[in-house]
Amino acid sequence: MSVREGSVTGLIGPNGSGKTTLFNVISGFYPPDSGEVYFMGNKITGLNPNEIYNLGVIRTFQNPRLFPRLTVLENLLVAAGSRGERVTSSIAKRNWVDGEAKLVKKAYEIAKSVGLEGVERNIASDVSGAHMKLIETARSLMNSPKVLLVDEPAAGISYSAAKNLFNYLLKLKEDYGITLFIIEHRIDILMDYVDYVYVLHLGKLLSQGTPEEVLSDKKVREAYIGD
Amino acid sequence: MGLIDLNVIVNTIWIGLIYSLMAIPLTISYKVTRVLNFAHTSLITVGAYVAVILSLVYPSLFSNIFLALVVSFFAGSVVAILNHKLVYRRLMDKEASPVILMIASLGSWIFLKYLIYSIISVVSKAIKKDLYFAVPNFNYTFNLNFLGVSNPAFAYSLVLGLSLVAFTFLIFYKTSFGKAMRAVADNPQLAQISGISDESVMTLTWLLSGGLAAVSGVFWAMFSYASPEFADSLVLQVFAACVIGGISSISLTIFGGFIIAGAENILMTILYTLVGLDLSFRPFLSFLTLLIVILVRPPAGAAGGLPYRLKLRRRESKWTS
Amino acid sequence: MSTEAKEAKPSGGILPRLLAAFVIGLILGGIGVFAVQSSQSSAQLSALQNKVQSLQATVDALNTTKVYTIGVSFPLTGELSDVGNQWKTVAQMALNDLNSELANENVKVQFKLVIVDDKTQAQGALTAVQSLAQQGIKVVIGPAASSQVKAVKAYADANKILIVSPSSTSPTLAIPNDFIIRTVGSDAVQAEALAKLAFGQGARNVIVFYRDDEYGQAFAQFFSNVFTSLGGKATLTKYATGLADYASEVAQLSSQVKSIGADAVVMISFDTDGANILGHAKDDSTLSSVKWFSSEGVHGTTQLLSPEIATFIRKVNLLGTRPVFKENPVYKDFAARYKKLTGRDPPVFAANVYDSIILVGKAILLAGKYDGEAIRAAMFKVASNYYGASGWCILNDAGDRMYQDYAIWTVSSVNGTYEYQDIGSYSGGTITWG
Amino acid sequence: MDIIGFLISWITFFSIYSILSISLNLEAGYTGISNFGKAAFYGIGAFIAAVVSLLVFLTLSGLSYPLYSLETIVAMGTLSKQNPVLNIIVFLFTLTLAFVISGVAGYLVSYPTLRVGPAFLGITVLSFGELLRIFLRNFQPTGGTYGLAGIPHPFAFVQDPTARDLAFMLIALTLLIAIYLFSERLVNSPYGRLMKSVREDEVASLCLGKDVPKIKAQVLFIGSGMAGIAGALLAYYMGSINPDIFVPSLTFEVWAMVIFGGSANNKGALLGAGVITFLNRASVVLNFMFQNLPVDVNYIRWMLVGLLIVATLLFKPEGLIPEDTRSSFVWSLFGEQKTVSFKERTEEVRKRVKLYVKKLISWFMMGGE
Repeated sequence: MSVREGSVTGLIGPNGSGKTTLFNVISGFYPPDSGEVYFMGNKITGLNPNEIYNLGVIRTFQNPRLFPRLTVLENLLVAAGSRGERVTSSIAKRNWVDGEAKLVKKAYEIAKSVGLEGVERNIASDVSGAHMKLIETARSLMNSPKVLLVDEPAAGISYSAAKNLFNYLLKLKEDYGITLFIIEHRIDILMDYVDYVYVLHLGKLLSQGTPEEVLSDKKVREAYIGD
Repeated sequence: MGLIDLNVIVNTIWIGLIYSLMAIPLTISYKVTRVLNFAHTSLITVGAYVAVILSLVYPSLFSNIFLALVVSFFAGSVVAILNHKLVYRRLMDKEASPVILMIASLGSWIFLKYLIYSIISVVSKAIKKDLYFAVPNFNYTFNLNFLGVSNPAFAYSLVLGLSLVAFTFLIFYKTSFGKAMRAVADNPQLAQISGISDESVMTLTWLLSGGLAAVSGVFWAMFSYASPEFADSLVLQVFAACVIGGISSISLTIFGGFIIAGAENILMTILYTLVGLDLSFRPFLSFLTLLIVILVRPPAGAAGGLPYRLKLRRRESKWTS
Repeated sequence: MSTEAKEAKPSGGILPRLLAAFVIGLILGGIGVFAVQSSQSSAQLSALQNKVQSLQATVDALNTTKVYTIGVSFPLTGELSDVGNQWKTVAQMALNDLNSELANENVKVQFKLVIVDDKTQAQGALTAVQSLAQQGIKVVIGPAASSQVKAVKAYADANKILIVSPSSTSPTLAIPNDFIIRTVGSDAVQAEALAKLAFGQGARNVIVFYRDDEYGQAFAQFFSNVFTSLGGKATLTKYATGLADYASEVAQLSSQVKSIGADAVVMISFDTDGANILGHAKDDSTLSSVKWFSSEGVHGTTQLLSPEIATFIRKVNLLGTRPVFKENPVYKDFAARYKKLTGRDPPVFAANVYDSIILVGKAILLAGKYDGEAIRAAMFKVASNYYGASGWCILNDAGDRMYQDYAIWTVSSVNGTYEYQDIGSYSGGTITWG
Repeated sequence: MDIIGFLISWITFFSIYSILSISLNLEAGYTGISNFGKAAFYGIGAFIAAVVSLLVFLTLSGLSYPLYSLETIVAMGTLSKQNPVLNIIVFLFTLTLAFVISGVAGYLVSYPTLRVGPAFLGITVLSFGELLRIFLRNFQPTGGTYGLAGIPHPFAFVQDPTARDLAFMLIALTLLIAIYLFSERLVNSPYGRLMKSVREDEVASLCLGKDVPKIKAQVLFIGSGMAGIAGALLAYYMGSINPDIFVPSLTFEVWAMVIFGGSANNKGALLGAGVITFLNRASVVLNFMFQNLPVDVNYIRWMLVGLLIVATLLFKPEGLIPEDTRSSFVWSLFGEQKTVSFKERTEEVRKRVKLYVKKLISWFMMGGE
């Protein structure tokens, strides 16, 4: 299966169908049992997560892995990767102050736009679960990704919030030409946004196509009614 | 066996048994309470001294090993439980992190150590006996001839020690208390929900592990001697035994105890006779063994973070390059 | 509960600040005082001091009893805590004797001990000596181990604090005109005595089983030099110190005895390790069939008098040397009183501790003023004609004991109970029995 | 009593221990590396300083005694006073050398961090330290159990001992301040944020493109290097060292200092080191106050130290000065650093002090009745 550049691709399937596992494999989290992963023509199988991240393939976690004792803002900034993160340059402030200032501004903007306004200064472990999800997503946007693997961004947040989260993601796609690859349980929302869908079932590719095709596919229906 | 002397084997078994007895309670208490208990050494010392002093002061009564063992078991339990109630429990209620608990245990270790010092300095003045280097005055009524070595103290340690280990296994795997302990160890929250009272389990755990530690101290005193420092100079070996067992499995901990004892005795003998390695390298070998075990085969729970565990080989090659 | 913690937070911030303020205050205060002091010209200072001294003299004239404090740095905890605590008793004994003697001769001077624990650690010793010196103390008895003495040497020399170690025997500390005096003889002579003893007893191929520290290393080296020059063969085997038990070492020892067919074992140990080694050796057939010789380290421990070990000692006829002068009434008296007090024989170096304190006391009296240099000079004078529990204490110019006779000790049964006995002596290079 | 002497000796040890605790704080407090082998790197530094300085002095004056021998100690007594410039140069050179070599050792030791998880790193590094110590005990060229003595004090040429110690104290203090400022810079920079992220969740950090092993190795390099400097200072101050100084209990002491003061907070590390070293020394006053008690006063001293640690943790489970995430530099960029003006601070402190005094007085009243 492949994800076209600049597309919004959805990945759906009943629980335990291996959606997240697929993400784990792509993002270098697990080595694949078989097969290869290619990114823009070159093989990225078996690279370390950090290397894959720095290639621009960025994933979010289904249940957020934040840095609990850091503030929300710092959580975002860690993802950004400023110049001051090298020991040598971190000592002299002037090396990184300006870049840092920019990043902070950016962080504030992103936080605002994903709907994290006002909590930036809280300690990450103190914010609500819905906010944590948003932080997880926001964090993945900090480092101007090429491909975004979003794992259930709308889980546990209100319908409207989910709506404008997706709107924002789409806007990003338009602005920066990010390719989106989204796992989502709430198909009702998802289908309005994606232009191509893969359906996994028990680790196998069950069906694929445009939303309409997939929804009309009865194998998919069975699968969903099945569980 | 020409190379390895019989005494070496007996020592290995004896010391290994004692190491295991010292390490098991440490493992149990860590599993259940998540406290890496430095005060463990003090518990061992307390046990040893209770038995020694009693057997010296009331020889009529406490030259009987079983009595002495029982008393020091409860002495150890009391100290452990007090320590838990006064320090660990309060810290846990304040949601202190494990490392804080560890440092707190360091503090109570220092306190208890010098408390013991003070007590024995007073007592030894009173009874006009040297307690800084003391051997218990037990009378051994039976003896058994093991591999042609007949040493009543060894016989007693072997029989009693093994039965204690069995007893521990029984408690841990056959009783409801054991089940509760394991439940709490695996998942405190879940245990809480399923109606197992965290606190009572912990108290019982301290009772058990404190008692076992104390008893192991008595065994040491039977094997060698009691001094205010002996437990401190053993603690690293004991920790090593636990770590080889991944501080999680009792049977593995016992295995670790014997591994360390083997390294200190059998391996030492071999290297000494073949390479002529100095005897003063004995502690060296136990740590070397530990390092090798940890690095070559990280014990359960000791393995590194997820990415490393999954990609060990390639990572190493990267590292060396 | 967690809420409690949260509530505790705001009020908590104060403690560190208070402490910090306190510390800073101390530093500033100290620097201030220093500035003030140094700003005064030395002339004024000395003038002041003279005045003070004259005043002091007048005060003395009004016969008020003068109290000098002697510092003591002993290993009350740590590896040597066993001897350390016995030395403490010995020190108290010596102090009482000294004071009562002064009182009888109605000298209006009394002495006082301040005993500080150095944990048997080098750094601990330095801390102890520094703290004592900062309380105005000029003489310190101890520390015990040579490594500790080395650790305090630099400070003592610089600040003219006299260190009187009763037990440091390392040859690397025989340094002329420093502030370290050692009231114990170099082990060179004792090693010679032990070597001659062993050789005389018919040992030709011995294993020297010594503790791996400065004491053991030096002793073993001296021994093997002499023994080989006598025509014997000595194999050196060292064991790590500070272990909880020496069973496996003993096992190794026995296998080594077998393999090289040694006819004797020479044990250079301290007290706990030595007793432990003998305790395990008694169960070993091989080791029960060779001769045993020992240094003074294990002499005096109660374990050797326990029937099991004592019978072993009799069986292998363990003979040891220990620094004591032949037919020394002072020592006999001292030992008897110590046994009465504690119910056991005096431990290793007890006599040296006793004499160190008496010597220091007399030296302070002779010096007339409480000053490191003066006391040091006086020490040599006093020692040159003092015969104490450890015999003649004459010091050589390195500040170490010059002469030492040695007794040959063993454990033998006296009407039912086992006791330590001196069955011979070594002086002027020859052994005399009985 | 001799206040100045006390302060000089105490501040010297305070500086040495603070360097240790700050370095441990970088590793354990900020990056979450449970390094229980501090003593090893401390020892490496000390031995580097001792061996190199002795070698330099002996070779320059064409002597070839074994380093631990009596001749060396005697010879150094005179040699060290001859050439001030040489003393200083050797001192500075060995300090740098100690930093580099201990650092490299730390970097290499960071290898186990890949194999064993945080929980077991501690004992791994600890046993590495013990191996080193036992090896040194049996390695005659560096003195074995004799240890090394006669290490040339950088200011040996100064006659007045107080001045000499004062000078050394100032050096130690300067190094401490430098190291303190350095680590403050480090932890308040984005790199510090990185360290914290590794502490919080190394997997997540890895998935955010951070090379976690590299970070850990770097931190261990810095921390161990600092420990090496502390070791060198100790060697020069004591003038003699032996392997048995660097036992695990020393590491535990430093840990106690860090946690007691408040981990992930350099001020806390300073405070912890200050309080504990101060107690160890100042409590000797008790020995003078209480003669012949039934129980030896020394035991009571050490007991009190233990009690204090426990009591403080019960009173403040997060240490004396807890971590303050918001103090990071980022907040000053948008003027959002939650700083109160000096006036307010003092006002607050004054109020608190008043309160405490009131409490104290009332407590005494209760006691009086």
